[in-house]
Amino acid sequence: MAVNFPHSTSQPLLEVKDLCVSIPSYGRSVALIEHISFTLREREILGLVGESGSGKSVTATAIMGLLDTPGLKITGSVRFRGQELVGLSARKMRAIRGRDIAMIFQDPMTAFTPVYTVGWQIDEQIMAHERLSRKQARERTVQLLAEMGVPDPTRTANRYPHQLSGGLRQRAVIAMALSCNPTLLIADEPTTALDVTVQAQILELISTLRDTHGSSVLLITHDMGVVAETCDSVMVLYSGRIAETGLAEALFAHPRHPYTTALLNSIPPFYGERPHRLPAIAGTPPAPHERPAGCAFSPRCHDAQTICSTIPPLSPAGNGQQAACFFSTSGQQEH
Amino acid sequence: MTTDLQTPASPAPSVSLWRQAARTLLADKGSMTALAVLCIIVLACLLAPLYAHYVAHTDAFASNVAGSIVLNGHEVDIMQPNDNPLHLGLSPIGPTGHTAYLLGADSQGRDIAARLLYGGRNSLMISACAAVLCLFLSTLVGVTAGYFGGITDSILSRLMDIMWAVPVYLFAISLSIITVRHGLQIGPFTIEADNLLIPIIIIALVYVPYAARPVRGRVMVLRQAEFVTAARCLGVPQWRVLLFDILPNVLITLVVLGPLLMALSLLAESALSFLSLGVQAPAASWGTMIQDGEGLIYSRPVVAIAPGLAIVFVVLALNILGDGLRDALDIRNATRRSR
Amino acid sequence: MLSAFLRRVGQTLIVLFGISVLVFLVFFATPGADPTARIAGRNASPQTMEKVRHEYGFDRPLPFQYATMMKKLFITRDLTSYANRGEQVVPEIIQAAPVTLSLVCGSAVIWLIVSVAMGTLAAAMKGSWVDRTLIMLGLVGISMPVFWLGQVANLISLSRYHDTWLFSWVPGPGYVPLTQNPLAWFKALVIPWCVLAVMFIGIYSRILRADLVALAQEDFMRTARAKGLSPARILVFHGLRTSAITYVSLFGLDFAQLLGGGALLTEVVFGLPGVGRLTYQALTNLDLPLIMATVMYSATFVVLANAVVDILYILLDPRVRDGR
Amino acid sequence: MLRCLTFAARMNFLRASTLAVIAQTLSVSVVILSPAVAMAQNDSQTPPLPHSGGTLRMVAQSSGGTLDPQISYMALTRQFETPVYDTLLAYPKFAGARAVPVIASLAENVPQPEDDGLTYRITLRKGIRFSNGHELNTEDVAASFRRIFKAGSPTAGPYYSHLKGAKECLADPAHCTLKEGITTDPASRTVTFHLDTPDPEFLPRLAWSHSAILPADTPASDTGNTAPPGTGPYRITGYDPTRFLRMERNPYFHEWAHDAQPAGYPDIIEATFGLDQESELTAVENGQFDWMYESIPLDRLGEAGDHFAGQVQIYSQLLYYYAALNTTLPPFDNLKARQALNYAVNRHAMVIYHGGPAVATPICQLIPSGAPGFDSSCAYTKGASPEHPAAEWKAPDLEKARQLVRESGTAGQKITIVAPLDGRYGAMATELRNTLAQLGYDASVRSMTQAVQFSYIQNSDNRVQIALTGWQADYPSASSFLQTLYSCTTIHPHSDNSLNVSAYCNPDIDALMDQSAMLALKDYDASNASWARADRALMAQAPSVPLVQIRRVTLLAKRVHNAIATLNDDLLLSQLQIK
Repeated sequence: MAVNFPHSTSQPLLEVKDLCVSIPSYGRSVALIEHISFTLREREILGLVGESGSGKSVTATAIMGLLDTPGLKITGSVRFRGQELVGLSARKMRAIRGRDIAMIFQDPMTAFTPVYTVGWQIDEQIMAHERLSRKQARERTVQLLAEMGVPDPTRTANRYPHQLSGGLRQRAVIAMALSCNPTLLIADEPTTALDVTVQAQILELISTLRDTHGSSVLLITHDMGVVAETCDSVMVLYSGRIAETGLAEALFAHPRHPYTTALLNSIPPFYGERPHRLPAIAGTPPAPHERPAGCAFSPRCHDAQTICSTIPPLSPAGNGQQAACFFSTSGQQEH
Repeated sequence: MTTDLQTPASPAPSVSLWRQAARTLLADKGSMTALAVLCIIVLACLLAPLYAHYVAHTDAFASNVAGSIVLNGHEVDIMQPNDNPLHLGLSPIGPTGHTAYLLGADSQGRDIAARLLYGGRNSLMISACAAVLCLFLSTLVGVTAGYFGGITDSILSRLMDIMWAVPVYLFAISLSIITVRHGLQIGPFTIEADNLLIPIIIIALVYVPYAARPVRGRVMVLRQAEFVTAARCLGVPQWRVLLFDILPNVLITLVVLGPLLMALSLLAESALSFLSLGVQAPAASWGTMIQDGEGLIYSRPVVAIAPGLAIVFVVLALNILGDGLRDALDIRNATRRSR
Repeated sequence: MLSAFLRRVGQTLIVLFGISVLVFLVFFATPGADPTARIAGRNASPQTMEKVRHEYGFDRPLPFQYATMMKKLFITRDLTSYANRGEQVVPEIIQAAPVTLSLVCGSAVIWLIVSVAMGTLAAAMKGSWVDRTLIMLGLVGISMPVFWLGQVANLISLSRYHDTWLFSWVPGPGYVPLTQNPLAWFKALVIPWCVLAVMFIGIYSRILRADLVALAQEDFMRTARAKGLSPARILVFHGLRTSAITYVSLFGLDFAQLLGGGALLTEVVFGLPGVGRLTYQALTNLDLPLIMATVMYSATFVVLANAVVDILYILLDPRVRDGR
Repeated sequence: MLRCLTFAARMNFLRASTLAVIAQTLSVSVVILSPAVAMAQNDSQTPPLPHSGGTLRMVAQSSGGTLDPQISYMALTRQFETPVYDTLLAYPKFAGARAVPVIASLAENVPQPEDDGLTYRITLRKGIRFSNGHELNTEDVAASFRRIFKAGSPTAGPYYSHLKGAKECLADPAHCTLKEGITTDPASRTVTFHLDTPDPEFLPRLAWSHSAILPADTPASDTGNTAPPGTGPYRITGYDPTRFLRMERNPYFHEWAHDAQPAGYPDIIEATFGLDQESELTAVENGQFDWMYESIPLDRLGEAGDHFAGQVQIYSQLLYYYAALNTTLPPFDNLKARQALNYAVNRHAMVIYHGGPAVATPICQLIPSGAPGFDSSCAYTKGASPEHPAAEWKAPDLEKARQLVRESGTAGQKITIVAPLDGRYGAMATELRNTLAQLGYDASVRSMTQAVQFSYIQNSDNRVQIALTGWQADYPSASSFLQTLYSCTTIHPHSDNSLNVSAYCNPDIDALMDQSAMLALKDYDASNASWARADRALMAQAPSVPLVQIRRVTLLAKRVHNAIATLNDDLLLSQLQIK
């Protein structure tokens, strides 16, 4: 069921297959994500889209091996450069984390430990993976900060997180993530907490990374606008399942899943106030333990039919797209 | 000692929150064991007169140094003379293993087992009442300070500072020393010095800063909360906001604080009684029993150890229950669970 | 900065003044607190009583008496006890302070080390049997009345098992100054240290564990993990270092309360002539000058500790540093 | 004028008396030395006694406050100051029944009352020097008596107000001269005391510690933590009320009368303060200290008796515990209620609370055994009545007591016992409460520290119904048990110093007591017999409930010998020998 993106020529960097994460709750197992499969090639930017609670972050953290809630069960396969990450020993995983795969988190406000300077924290990551002296590490830190467009990087490195503006802080976060030249960067809603102008700068920065650092990016967002601007390909998640995948242009042109359609309708205007949620879709996505049988989107779907009470398989919908909707091929979308 | 109760505000807790908390609590083995232990101890203490009368055949409050009992057909003095050339000193009878003087006698020839049960009544009653009274006062102070803010808050906070600046036990001891002589006069009412209300009031009072702080914090958060602002904007009168929006939320804090405060009160009561400043004779409490046993610690340690263990068990059970309640009612957890 | 400092000093003085007035009024109004008879001696004639009353100024108005007492306490520092003729209270406190300081410092070291170890270990092994055992141990520690634990410790170390190798070194209750004999000082205090520390170990290991567990949910802890740091490094450098802010502030206040006399039950049980016992004796004897002196001493410590904690806050938390 | 018996441990008694004889012979040789020689060789002032030398280390729970010998009223301080200060007369410093009455100390003679007891004339001994080297003269004596008033000695009023001019001194201490009260003749070294009214106890009062003779230049105010120079074999060289007291030999001392002020054995006497009784006992058992001042804690009496019997010291004191019944407040304004409680109290239980018959004996009269005027009698025991007292207490009579309560109609009233917080009082108070409850009263106990309680119960404003307390006479005398505690003159309403806690006033009995006292000036035995009658008359009115008379039980270290305890001075520190 792997999704292949026809235009990608390079070999797959990350191969996720049938990834499922479930958690026990009141005696039964509740799936947080189910059967997530995708491939990410080198220098590719993949957008992972969905509302809050759709499983984007779970997918990302599962890849990073950062899920450690007691009782949590992860099945499936995550291959990074051919190496299986699911079930990898903690020590080996640590060596990959931060060096080969780095992650940028949603809120730059809280991403840094408040009691250390930004520089110290970037140095820490460098020194955790490379045999460098503190001085050498700091040199690299300052250089990275400069590359990220941080003014007066030497001074900034000596400042505490709370002393920096949101944008600067997110640049520092990205600098930290890139400090060991990771081949895969997972960015979890990197711009949500920033104001619009800074948002654009950060997105610009991320999209140039593949050229400057040769990194692939897994960009997690709920904002279709961001995807449109930045990503090569898109994967839409809904309630822990893949709703639709495809190349960005194709998907934006012809969404095959009613959810994707709804999302596209809700792209906020570039100027003006950014809505906090996606108000265009009535209702809220179901919590994992309240997920309805069958298509999870059916309760909110205008076109839901009786057939929707069974889970729709992810099936090709033309133009390299795949969608998990019984009606995806019959073109029942309004657009 | 802090409790982590300054959780983000949420709308007035619904019935389901309480129900869910109860369900969580019921599923918690530790809390249930603690509750069972507590119930057994409370029940046993309530049955003290029956034990004293029908099992031990003793008057737990009458000194009996000159008396004797029949053990295995022999008459045995309750105060046993020492067998040394100078005929110095007498020791109370040790644990007999019989129904009479099961745990032996104290320095006044009284049945320790029976006194343990009677003492428990007072200890438990005082600590429970003190906890409730303290919560009441703290709510009053905390809600007033937190809700009205400004000068009211400043004054109340400074007052709490003053109370806080004196170590808790020293504060309680000072109050006790004053009241133990002449009782307490509140308006037209006089409380006699040997009234159990006095330790209750004192203990409740000294822990007010301890409990008022989280209440105040919570109210201050609630006051800023959207649903309260909304209610105020709708022109709901202040007392209604306080009564129906703030108080139910504060109630969670109070319920969680309850057992912890009772545990603290029990310890404070025992400390005061140990210093002869709490429960006054003839009434007994576990603290006064430890005090009785202090002089016998080397020859008859059971006199002091038995009530001490009783305190440890109850306080432990209360602490476990408090932890269970906090986990069950933690609003952060509740919200996280439903997100 | 200066104005904040001055405001702080002002607040402190107000609190101290409030306490002193309160204590003065309360204990002067207490029946049986009139020290004249005790100073004059038993069976003293009314004339002698009158002489004493005048000599000590008990016939003057209360504000005057208050002012005199404060002057004698803080300026001339020759305030004398009412219960023990000729006994100066300031030197008495100065003498008692090292005892309390020895007790509390030693105990604090123990509770600091053990509670950090226990709390960290429990948080690191959250959910395991080790965690549950440590939580339970902490709870038991909190649940024991300290005076009772002290008695039991005395019973075990001085009576029941005194003849075994384990406790034969334990000296009888009492205090030996550090300057006189360091080893004897240590021997005399090690059991009181442990007994006093037990409750605080319980409290602080629980607080620390809860704090660390809560911190584990924080974004920056996730960042730290995403950086590929070892769990130990994350726990110590990111978790503990951040928790230290809360821990230290609580620690400071408890430490100050103990220094100010909060350890009185331990001092009473172990026969240590410290400030707490002195305060207790003063209170039971209704010895107003000594009560006043010890309460002021204690309050000063607590207020000072508040200030120190604030400074520590600034040192430990850069956010607060800039907030001022 | 009090005769007392000292029940020192039997084994020590013989040794003590033989040693006293040896010491006496030795002292003769010292006296023969001329003062000049004695002064020149300060070190040789140390009497060459066998077993002398060493440091005696004693331990006490807390110090006794001020060291001013004319002000301090603490037993512990007296203990230290007995070998430091001297009075004109003194009770003999040996154990046993002969240690009464007073003998000459700084005075050469015991004065005979002249002018029907209005004048007493003494001659000072020669060559006695204070520890500062100053030689004792008549002016020191006069100044010391003035200082009693100027410094505000607690007993200035009760003990020395018979002196001429004493009233003025009491009213205006600053300008006290006692010009007419005391006249001196430095040339003949005589001091004459002139009294307003005869004081039958004037001689014992010259032996009372507050009339210690100090240098004339001693400041006329409480000397507090510094001890003025004295004439005894030791001087106090270091004192910190919270930590220690140190005494060294007085280089100027030489023994002038062994029985009055014997030379000391230890070179240094050191006291450590701050240990509680339990720790004191442990420390003495382990040999860390030589003597514990406090009594052995009750629960460890058995242990001491078992393992340290040879080191235990048991000695009698004129100390007994009693419950004072306030005769002005219900229910004890009713004679029957007072008698009922006297019948009902189980004094055997009280004995047990104090460690058994070896330590305590029941008492149901107001003059304790050993004091002058003691005539064993018990009106309130099974089968006895005030009209037909038994010789001693046998058993409580609850039935009679209940009947008396019924007759009094006081049953059901609320009674609060005010008791000291400390130690054994608690048990006694509970027992009393129990007895009251058995009699049908609603009784409860209120406890406070002894220091506070003692003045609290005296003040009529506090409306104390029944107070548990103890009484020890300053010196062996019947009057200090009867007149001090039960005469109309010792009632001071609204005052904290009103030793008649019972507030009992009966002019007839007062007259009988006065008469008994005055008889002593002429006929000692007749006086004692009269005191015994007064005792029985008072007891018939039951103003209080005497409970137990106790003996002191302390522990000495193994290396310490020659413990001599006198009825008046407790254990003599200076006579302890260290081997």
